[in-house]
Amino acid sequence: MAGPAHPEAMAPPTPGRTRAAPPQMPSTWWSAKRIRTYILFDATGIIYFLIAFLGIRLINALGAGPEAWDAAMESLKNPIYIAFHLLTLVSVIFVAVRFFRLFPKAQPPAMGPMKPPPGPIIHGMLYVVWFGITAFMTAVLAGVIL
Amino acid sequence: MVEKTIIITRFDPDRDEKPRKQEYTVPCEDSWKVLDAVNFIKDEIDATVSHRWSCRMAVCGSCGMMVNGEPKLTCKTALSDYDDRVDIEPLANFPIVRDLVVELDGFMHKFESVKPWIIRAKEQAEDKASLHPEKDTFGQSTEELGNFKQFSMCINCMLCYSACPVVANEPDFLGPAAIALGHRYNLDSRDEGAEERHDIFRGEGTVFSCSYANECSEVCPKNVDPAAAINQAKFGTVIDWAKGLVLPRGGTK
Amino acid sequence: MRALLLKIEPIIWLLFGQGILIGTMLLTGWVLVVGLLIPMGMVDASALSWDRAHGLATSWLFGVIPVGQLLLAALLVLPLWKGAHHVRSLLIDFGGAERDGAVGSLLYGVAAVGSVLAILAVVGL
Amino acid sequence: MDVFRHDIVIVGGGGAGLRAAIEAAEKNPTASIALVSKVYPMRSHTVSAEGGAAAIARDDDNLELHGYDTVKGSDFLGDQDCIQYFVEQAPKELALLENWGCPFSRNEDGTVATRAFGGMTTKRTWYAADKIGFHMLHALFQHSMRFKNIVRYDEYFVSKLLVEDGACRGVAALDIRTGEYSTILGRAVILTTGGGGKIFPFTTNGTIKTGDGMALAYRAGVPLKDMEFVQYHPTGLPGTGILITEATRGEGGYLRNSEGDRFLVEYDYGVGNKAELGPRDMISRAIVQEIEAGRGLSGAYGDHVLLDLTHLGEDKINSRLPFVRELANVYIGVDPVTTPIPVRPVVHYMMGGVDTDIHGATEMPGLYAAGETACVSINGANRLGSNSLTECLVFGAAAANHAMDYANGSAEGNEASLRAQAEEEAGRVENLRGRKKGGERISEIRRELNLAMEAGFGVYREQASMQAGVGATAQLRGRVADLRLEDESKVFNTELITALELMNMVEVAEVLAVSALHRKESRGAHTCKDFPTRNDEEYLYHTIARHDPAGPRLGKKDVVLGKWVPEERKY
Ligand SMILES: Cc1cc2nc3c(=O)[nH]c(=O)nc-3n(C[C@H](O)[C@H](O)[C@H](O)COP(=O)(O)OP(=O)(O)OC[C@H]3O[C@@H](n4cnc5c(N)ncnc54)[C@H](O)[C@@H]3O)c2cc1C
Ligand code: SF4
Ligand code: F3S
Ligand code: FES
Repeated sequence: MAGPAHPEAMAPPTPGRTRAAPPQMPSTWWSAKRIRTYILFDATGIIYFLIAFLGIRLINALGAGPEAWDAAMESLKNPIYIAFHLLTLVSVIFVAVRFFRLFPKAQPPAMGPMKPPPGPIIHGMLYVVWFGITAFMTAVLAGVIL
Repeated sequence: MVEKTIIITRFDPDRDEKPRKQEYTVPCEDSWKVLDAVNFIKDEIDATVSHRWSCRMAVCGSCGMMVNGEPKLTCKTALSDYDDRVDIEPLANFPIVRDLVVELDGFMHKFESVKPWIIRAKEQAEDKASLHPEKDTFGQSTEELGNFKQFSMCINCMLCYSACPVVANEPDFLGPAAIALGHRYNLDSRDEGAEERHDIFRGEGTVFSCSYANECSEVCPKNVDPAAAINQAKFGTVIDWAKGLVLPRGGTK
Repeated sequence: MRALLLKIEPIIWLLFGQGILIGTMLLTGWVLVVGLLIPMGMVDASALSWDRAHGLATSWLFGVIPVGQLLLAALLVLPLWKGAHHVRSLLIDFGGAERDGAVGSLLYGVAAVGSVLAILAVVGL
Repeated sequence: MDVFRHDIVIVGGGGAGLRAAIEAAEKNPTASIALVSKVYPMRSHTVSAEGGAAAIARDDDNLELHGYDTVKGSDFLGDQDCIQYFVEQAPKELALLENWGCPFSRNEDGTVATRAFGGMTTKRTWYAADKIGFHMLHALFQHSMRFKNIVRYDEYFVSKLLVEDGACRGVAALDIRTGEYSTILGRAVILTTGGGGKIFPFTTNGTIKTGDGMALAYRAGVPLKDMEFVQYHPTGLPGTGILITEATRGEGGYLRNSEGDRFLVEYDYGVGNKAELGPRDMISRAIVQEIEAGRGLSGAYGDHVLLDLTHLGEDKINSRLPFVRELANVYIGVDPVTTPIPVRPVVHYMMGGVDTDIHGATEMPGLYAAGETACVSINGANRLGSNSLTECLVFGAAAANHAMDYANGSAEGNEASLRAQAEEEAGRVENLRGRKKGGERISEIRRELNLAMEAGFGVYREQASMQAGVGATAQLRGRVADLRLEDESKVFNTELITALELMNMVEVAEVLAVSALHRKESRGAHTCKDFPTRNDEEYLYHTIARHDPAGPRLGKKDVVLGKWVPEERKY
């Protein structure tokens, strides 16, 4: 096994009647593909954190006037930023794909009289909405429309 | 017939400071499940190996073990799926009582704490002595049954607890099977206890501790999909919590 | 600390969930254009000149809904919560459950402060 | 040694034990009820029942019909007063189970669905797809958790009944976890330890079904009844013996021979137009005859016939028989949607058991029994499929009811003397633990026992082979005292438990053998080639077997007849 789990994991409410060996974590914790996917999914949290603060900086610049805005936009040309944004894009797509797959089954089977559509349809709808929003935002921000 | 090396985790609290591994060479039939190899060792090679099993048909839930690092129902897992070295360990994330036997009481406690029974303000059948099979049973459509049927298929094998990264680290976490069970009753059209259980779900070991690793559902031998149950339960819990903010509930049972 | 977290867990979870869902949906186009296409010169920078950018950000729908500011707020606030929550669970998965009360509060604290900053920034446009 | 005091001690946490516990807890909320089980209750073998539980539910059905079917199924050896009570209580018990959350399958209109079963006139078997036992056990177990006055002793192995002044007042139980003995005292004790199919090598039973309760009662001087009647289920998977439920035939499956014929229709096996829905004893015999006539198939695990579900279609199989599909796929590599399943008769159920009256009371004051371990008897010489889960409920409740009444009126036992008995038992078992002296291995004795039972007490029996079986079991009873055990540890010593179970199995097997040899007729599941017909003149009685150091001592008990007069059993 990979290593010790929390020493109290799955411990009985009152101490067991004989000495027990402490719980171990499964050894697949590092090797299994599924687990790596899950860890990466959680790790995208860091990226989301950073991109949000970067965005706040940009909006502050936007509020501060044209010079600040132009300087901020200029700074984004730095290869480090570009690399970070590439990473962010990959993360966002990865989050979307994994989350959209897991989302349908987390829908309650019925909320009062309402019943959500079947899983595959929700799954498809999520993609449609995502593509739609992305296409629209891209077009607007890139100055193609509006 | 092939010879395989079966490695078994041994731990005897009277003798061993901590678990150790022991290897056995076992002549295995092609049709064997992993459990058959352990039973062979117990019967023919080393009678001191301790493990739990009973039904050998994947329904009693006692024979869960780690096989090459993954939680498996050993009576359902073909030995031929593995190479000639098979590492069999007690279920991960549980205290080890002895050899392949783990401590169940922590699980039973969580299981019981979700109130896994039909909660009603008033019982359906008033007079038990003269119950009538049609009048006094609840009507339930196949669709209503379908809402919770999947979550009622849990055999309490606890593989999901061995797979869940949160269980490994958060002792309070109610865990997949227990929450799925509570949620199964919440979804049952005969039950009226959802609010009560949602309060439990928000307490220690809350449903929100689940980070949707989905490992529980991946390893579940009965396709219960506890990850679905937990994440549905989150919705229900949030809704009841919000309702509670708007109209404070006086004196819940 | 932990007890407080337990109390507010439903709100956090709601914000977090929307962070994944709405956050992801809004971020994709944003990152694509603002972070990649314009800096790499594939889209002309004039598309987001200050005038146009400010105009878009402060546009109104039907004269009553500040749609630009609302979208920006969502885009900035929600990912913070997704970030905080996921980093917290990542830390727990790496054995940090003991310190979860403090670490969790800290992470959510940062997210909360970030949210306030974001809203101030958006409102200040 | 720990001494625990309760009002009622229930040994066994299967369907019967849990139902008894709930009944007792409801009847007297101030009483304390101990539920002692050698496995956690949800592991009990009730969990494996697939097909359903019988009780009238439809308009075209009535008590009369269910009663008659059961009496006829029992080959007129069932007690008719008990059967009458059983069919009356059955609908109520199943309705209660529904109220407690069991997810029964439903009809269009939302009422509980019923299916056809062997030997039943109409559809009266309530089901939950093909996992009724699982759902019933879990519903009962979960429901039992709401009663705070039920105290569970999980993984405690009961090895002795504590008897004082001829009355049962508790049990001595080995805590498997610690290896220490406890004395669990109660004013009444209910045995619900299930059957003992494990004395046979090829059985649908799980490894925990070792006849413990029967052996406990028998050693304490309480007689066993009708032990010669062992049910062979017609359709088990060759090799493992895993059950393929009768519901497959209830839903319309066919049995076919190597020529593809539905032999139950082609040839006359006495089941007439019921064909696949005939009673189990007759269909098992038909299969054996087909195989002997050379129309069976042979495979890695011996001869078999085929259970054909292919015409039912995937949808029906998935909705009604999903577990069967899973089992066939995993354990024999066959998908029933496209390929017929190989099956052969397999030991399934023991009609006999601890002799009780209609209330579940045994001859010994304070000792009750219910479920498969008891013989009330409603099953007589052959049980109808789906009657036994209902029996667990009906007589589990009845036994608890009467035990509670008895307990209320009885004094507490003398703690010191009962504890002394338990200490003596603890000493005996302590001597056994890690006992390196003897020469006999557990697995060896078990193998010999299994072989002897299979050779002597199959679907068809013969005087000569039964005689050999009697000799073999008697000899094994001697040898089992000379077991050699390796494991000296206290904590979770499963070898020790297996040894205690083996001793119980040998004891039960011997009673079975002696009872079978003595019944010189063919009735229900007991088919003796030397005496091929039923003989009501001489053998219309229950066989009673009492413990004696020299071997079981047999006696008779009258069958309670009533409105249904024994007639030739033809379908
Ligand atoms: C595969 C299969 C399918 C079946 N299908 C059907 C069906 O469809 N319909 C039907 O009506 N019947 C069916 N039956 C029969 C029915 O399931 C059983 O007769 C019934 O479940 C027996 O229940 P029980 O409570 O008597 O015993 P069990 O469920 O066997 O429980 C015995 C309990 O006693 C405990 N115990 C045993 N010995 C000891 C000891 N020494 N100390 C402490 N505790 C002990 C065990 O731990 C267990 O909890 C089926 C049986 C099998 C094997
Ligand atoms: S949810 Fe699945 S894995 Fe978890 S205990 Fe139940 S059956 Fe086992
Ligand atoms: S694996 Fe654990 S984190 Fe949640 S989805 Fe399953 S309980
Ligand atoms: S032995 Fe029962 S589930 Fe494996």
